[in-house]
Amino acid sequence: MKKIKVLERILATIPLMLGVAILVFVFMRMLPGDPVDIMMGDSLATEAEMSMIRESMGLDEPFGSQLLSFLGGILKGDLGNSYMFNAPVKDVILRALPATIELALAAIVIALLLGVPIGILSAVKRNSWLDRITMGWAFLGISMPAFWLGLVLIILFGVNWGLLPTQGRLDHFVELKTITGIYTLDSILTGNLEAFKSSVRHLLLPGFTLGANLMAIVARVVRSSMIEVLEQDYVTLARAKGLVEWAVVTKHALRNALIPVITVVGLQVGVLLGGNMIVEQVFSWPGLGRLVVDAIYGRDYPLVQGAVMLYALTFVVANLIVDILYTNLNPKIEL
Amino acid sequence: MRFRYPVLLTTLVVILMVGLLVGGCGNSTEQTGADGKTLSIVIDSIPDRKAEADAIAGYLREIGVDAEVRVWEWNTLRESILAGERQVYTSDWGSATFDPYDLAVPKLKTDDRGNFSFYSNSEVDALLMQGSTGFTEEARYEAYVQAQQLIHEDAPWIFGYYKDSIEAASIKVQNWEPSMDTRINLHNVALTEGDTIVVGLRSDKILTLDPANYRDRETETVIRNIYDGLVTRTPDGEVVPELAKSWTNPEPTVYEFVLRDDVYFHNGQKMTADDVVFTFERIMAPDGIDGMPSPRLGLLGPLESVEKIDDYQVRFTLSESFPVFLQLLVHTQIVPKDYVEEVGAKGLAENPVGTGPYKYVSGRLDDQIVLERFDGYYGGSPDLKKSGKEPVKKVIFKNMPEPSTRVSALLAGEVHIIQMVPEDLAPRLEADPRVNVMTAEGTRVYGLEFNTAKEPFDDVRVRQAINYAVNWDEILTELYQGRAHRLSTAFLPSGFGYDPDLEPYSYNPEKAKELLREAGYRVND
Amino acid sequence: MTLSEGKEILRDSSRLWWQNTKDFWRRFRKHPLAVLGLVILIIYILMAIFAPFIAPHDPNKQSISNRLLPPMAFEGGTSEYPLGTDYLGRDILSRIIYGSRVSLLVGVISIAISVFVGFVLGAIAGYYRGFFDTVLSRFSELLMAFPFLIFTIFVMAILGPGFWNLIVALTFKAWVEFFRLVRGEIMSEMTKEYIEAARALGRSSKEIITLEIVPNIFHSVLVLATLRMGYMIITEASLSFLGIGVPPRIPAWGTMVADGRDYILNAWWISTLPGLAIVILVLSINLFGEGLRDVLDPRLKKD
Amino acid sequence: MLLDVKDLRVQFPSSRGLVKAVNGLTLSANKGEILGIVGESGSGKSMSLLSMLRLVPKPGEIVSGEINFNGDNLLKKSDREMRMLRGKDISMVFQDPMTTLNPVFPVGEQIREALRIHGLIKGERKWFFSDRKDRERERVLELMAEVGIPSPDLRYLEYPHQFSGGMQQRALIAIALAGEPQLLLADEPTTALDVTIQAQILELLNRINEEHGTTIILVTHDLGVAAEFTHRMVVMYAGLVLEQGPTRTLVEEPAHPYTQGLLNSIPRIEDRRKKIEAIPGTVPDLINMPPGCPFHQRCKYAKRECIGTELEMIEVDKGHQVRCILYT
Repeated sequence: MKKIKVLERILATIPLMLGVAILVFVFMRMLPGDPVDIMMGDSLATEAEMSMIRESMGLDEPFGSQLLSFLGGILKGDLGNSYMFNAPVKDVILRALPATIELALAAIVIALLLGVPIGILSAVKRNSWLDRITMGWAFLGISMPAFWLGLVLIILFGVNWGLLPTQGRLDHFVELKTITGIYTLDSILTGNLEAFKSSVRHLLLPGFTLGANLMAIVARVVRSSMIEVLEQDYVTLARAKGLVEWAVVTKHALRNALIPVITVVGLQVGVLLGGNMIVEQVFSWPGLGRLVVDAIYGRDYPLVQGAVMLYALTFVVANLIVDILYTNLNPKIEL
Repeated sequence: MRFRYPVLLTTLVVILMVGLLVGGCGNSTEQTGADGKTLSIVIDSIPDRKAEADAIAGYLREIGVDAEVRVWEWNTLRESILAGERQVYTSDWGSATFDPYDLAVPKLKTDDRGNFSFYSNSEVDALLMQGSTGFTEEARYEAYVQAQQLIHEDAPWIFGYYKDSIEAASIKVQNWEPSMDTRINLHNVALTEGDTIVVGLRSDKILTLDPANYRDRETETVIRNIYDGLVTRTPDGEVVPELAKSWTNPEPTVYEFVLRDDVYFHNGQKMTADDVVFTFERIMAPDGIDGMPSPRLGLLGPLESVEKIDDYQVRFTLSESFPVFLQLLVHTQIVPKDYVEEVGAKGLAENPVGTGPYKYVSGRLDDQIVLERFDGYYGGSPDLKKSGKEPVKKVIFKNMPEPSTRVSALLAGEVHIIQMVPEDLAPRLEADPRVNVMTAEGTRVYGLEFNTAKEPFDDVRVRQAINYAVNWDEILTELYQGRAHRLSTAFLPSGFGYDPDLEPYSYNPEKAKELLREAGYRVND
Repeated sequence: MTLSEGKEILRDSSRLWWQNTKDFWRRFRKHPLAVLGLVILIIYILMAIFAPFIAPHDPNKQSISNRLLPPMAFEGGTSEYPLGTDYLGRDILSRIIYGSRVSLLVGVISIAISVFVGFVLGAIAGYYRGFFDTVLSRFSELLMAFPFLIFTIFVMAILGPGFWNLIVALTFKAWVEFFRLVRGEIMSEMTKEYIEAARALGRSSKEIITLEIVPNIFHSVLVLATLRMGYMIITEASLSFLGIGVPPRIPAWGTMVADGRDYILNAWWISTLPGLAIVILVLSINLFGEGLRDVLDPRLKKD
Repeated sequence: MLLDVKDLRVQFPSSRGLVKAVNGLTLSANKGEILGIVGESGSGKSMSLLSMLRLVPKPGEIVSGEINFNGDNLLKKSDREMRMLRGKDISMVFQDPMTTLNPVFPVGEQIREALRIHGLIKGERKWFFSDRKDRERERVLELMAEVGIPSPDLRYLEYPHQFSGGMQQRALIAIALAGEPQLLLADEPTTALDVTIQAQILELLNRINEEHGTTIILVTHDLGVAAEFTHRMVVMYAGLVLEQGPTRTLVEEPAHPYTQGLLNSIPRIEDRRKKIEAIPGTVPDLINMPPGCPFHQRCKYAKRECIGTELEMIEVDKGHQVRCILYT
């Protein structure tokens, strides 16, 4: 029975994605400024040449047919050519996507690695000084704009103490054969320890900046759900069984407490994707986020459409994964 | 629901506050216009010169001009300028030949390729022509001086300044100094520690590695370390032999070069006169670069033909006498004939083969280019100072457009040489013992060009008024720490034909207001 | 559900209002942090309203000769520019004071509009259901699929920089959250007995919504509004940081942080201080919102 | 004597003052006996049980008194020693089975965990695998059968929400039995269940007591249940024992007025004519407890002396004590 429900959910995303595609398409057409002019920036193309190019890109066709060709293209997986790079949008995005994925994953890992233990600690030691400090920090976490935190970290770690790299993904003197494009993964696959060390060091500051907000939210949610769970009868039963306290907390309590955390993290994925545009800008991280901002400026219709579609898709898929995770973590609920 | 009323109370307070705020901040922005119309302009600037544009806008606001600054990415701005849509915009132009031929002439002659201000004055055009092709030095100098006088009167630009080009290198780097044309020449550079030298360039991407298919200083830096040319230039701008052993100038329009016979390309092939002839014909042919014309044609001046005398002698014939030809020749690098005919321009660009000290290893144009020392290098030009040390094994050119990134990378030791250090950061580097900061007199003219074809800057009084309104001395001392120097027009002191007695526009707000009132605009009294 | 009980429920909600406020204040006082948040918020509001009188200098006045001065506490700083000057010699303290106007206005107005739109549509969709509800819910789901920042950048790129364009960009997405909250709340309130009591007393559905349901769910909306206001302010600052928020002439904290970006090596204060102003404001709003949540809605109470 | 509790006091600091949940409890349980602790809700019954396992929830704490189990005082034991005891020598069954089983773990696994913690089942080494896990599984299936869970192998991997209330209680009892405890504390095990299931559970506990000789302390507010299943009974009120003795004597001739009141408020099948009287008033506030008899405001025979004088337990006849001024 569960399988059909999952299928239904997946099918439900198709109309949603269609809606997103149309909305993006309409939005792009409303952008002032003609892409061909901007694209031809370099050479002094004559008016005739301009219109010839406009035809080749199908920009002069009526709005409706452009939309249809666009939607048709998506089904075939062809998102058209980017004006700025005059290469297929698919390739441009695929080249920039791994950097964004790596940053987003780093942020999630950092957020969970720091947020969950802090949440547990402050729940177990409720109203102690530790609890007040962590919750104070968590409060600060959700009140700090990412770009400011990024700059402050650059000033502290990069400029003053020179401890951590603040720009780009890898040190110059390091070569890395890329397979997936996710440098930390590639360096492990190719056994290149130095590249691994360098890519991790480059991930720390941007990862922490992007993850700080999520970490604060995770800490608060874990804390409040842990407090609720620790008062449940089954925790007293676990203690009555003779389990040592940390086993009670990590095994019995945590498993139940994490369920709401999953939904929170799932919802935050969208914020994370949006947020990384700012972080990528501040840390000049060559990812999709920065690409989208430049593409919107350069009126690069297909590239923006492709990228935003991808963001929306990951957002919807993330929600789907959250639902599936939610069910098998919490047996009571059928999908 | 027990707290309905305090909740409604708070929303009431919120609405009241909003009203006050909107009211409060509302009145501080509009200016009430009295008699005559207010001159309102938009100053367009590239990111690097935003501070300067903001400062200028500040001065203009002080005399009553409603000035606004808008920051653009250069390509997008350039396209909009050429379409005649803009009013006044930052612009800069470099000269490679220390002669107005590739600076004042293209920027101010009617409809020339660099004339973004649409400035057109037939008398000035005639004088410029006389300047660049006159027979005797005195006649050319006299013509240029008169041209400067007229240009100064017409004020097609807000005349600006030229900057010392500040470059910084780690103390580990030896036998290198910045050259006036800002090309970084690593032919004889050495390192006290380590065998890889990393250079931080100010560009965000290298255009190409084909020496005949680009016009950009940073790309030229990379190319001139991969390919050598017949002649090269010492850091202070003097032309010296490189692939050519010597040359004679039998007639004003003929140059004959004797080539070195011990030069090899990176693919082991020997360099002969055929390669030299092929290199120049490739540039001159309309379809030389895979069917497209080469953008470097302009850098050959009035060259008509290149013939091979024998395996190691070549004759260049020009259509008219052209004293600047040797300076131009520095900017053409020799390519291997057979290799290019085999792989075409695209193949050359992807896997370059030249005669230079470093051969291409790998790289991405928008990231970094990695080069390696070419063992079979003939040793380069005898007139360049040798380091006497073991040459560097590997060179990496990395694009670092953000000035603060370049500086912090140098301080962190990730980079050895960086280009274009911003004036604000220079003191910080000078204070650091691990770094040497060196300056060379810049060969680039900076200013802001008016769109003289369109209202309001078609009126010369308004243009002059704006020139009087800007306090350049304060900008140059404060924003550029005195490392930039005023120019009266578009002529460089290091170039030929500069008139030292022509005073630049002084800072005179009263005169500016007077001129604006004359032109019918309202000013602050 | 006898008639008398019905009447009793209706009468209960009209207790004397000042008694009501005193009760609210007594409970609110028990949260020191929330009170601190409120105090800071009021300081910001006063700062914004009386900016022309408080600010020592005109925020846009440039004095190139005093550029890049560090704050007073650091050597090289002067008391004339307590928090130092930026790359054009403008006084950072005055710009921060004027900048509070933009942030507060954007925060308050965008939330006010979002709440209003979200409320009306949510109420209609929640109460009347049917075709109208499905259309709106599908549309809100569609909007939810866009990450917030990308969506606002999109709209700003279309409308171009400008204060009211910014408000439109922010509200275009923000109302969705309030729509879903109000719709959800109304649906759950509908099942409660007091609705039948009101209907039994002959109240029309319009009256039921405005007099009965709205006050009850107003609490949770107000709590969400305060918490989302902080987010709005951060988003506005982010857009200004990217250079597509408020036009450069109006001093805004986001643009100030962006201005300082090229000078983080030798003038760290240009970016850090305005950013700090944002953090303190958003922190105070969140603290106030948290306190509000504890007092108004024990249901939402986290420990 | 298996368990001997002396003058146990448990207190909770709260915003309104110090709540004296257990106010000087003294009771003892002999081996193989089923001892009933009876009293209205809020009389400190459950808290007494929890303090025997030293599981008093924060911020409460055991202020004074002794809990001697097999001769040694549990309060003196270290945390580690206490843990060795819990679930092995003393185990507990809780009131609301629906919330006491962990919803995210299969029931069988939760029972196996009880075995696992104390390493009760030893497994031989087969190459490098130990078959301990399988043996534990078999033992769990036996336990499930013993407590009356039908087709245990099918239900081993099912989740708590797939079990009925009664079944969940049986699973909890299986968990308690896993360590073959000497003492089983049952905190109102049947209150949350409907009557028919209630009888089955009590029948099960009785069988365990007889077959394994496990001493059981049954806490309940239902005097009828206590009367039918326990051997001895203790009546608690406001954290204090008012009367204790063999169940038979307490039911037939209750000494303390409070016990009489409790008995009169139970409908009896035999004498249908007798009117049920409820005890007037409510349980006193545990914060400002006047010394003397806590029941005096609601007691019919209350005298002035009842307040103020600390009363001791007086032996009325063999094994039957009462704390009331009437008998001094």
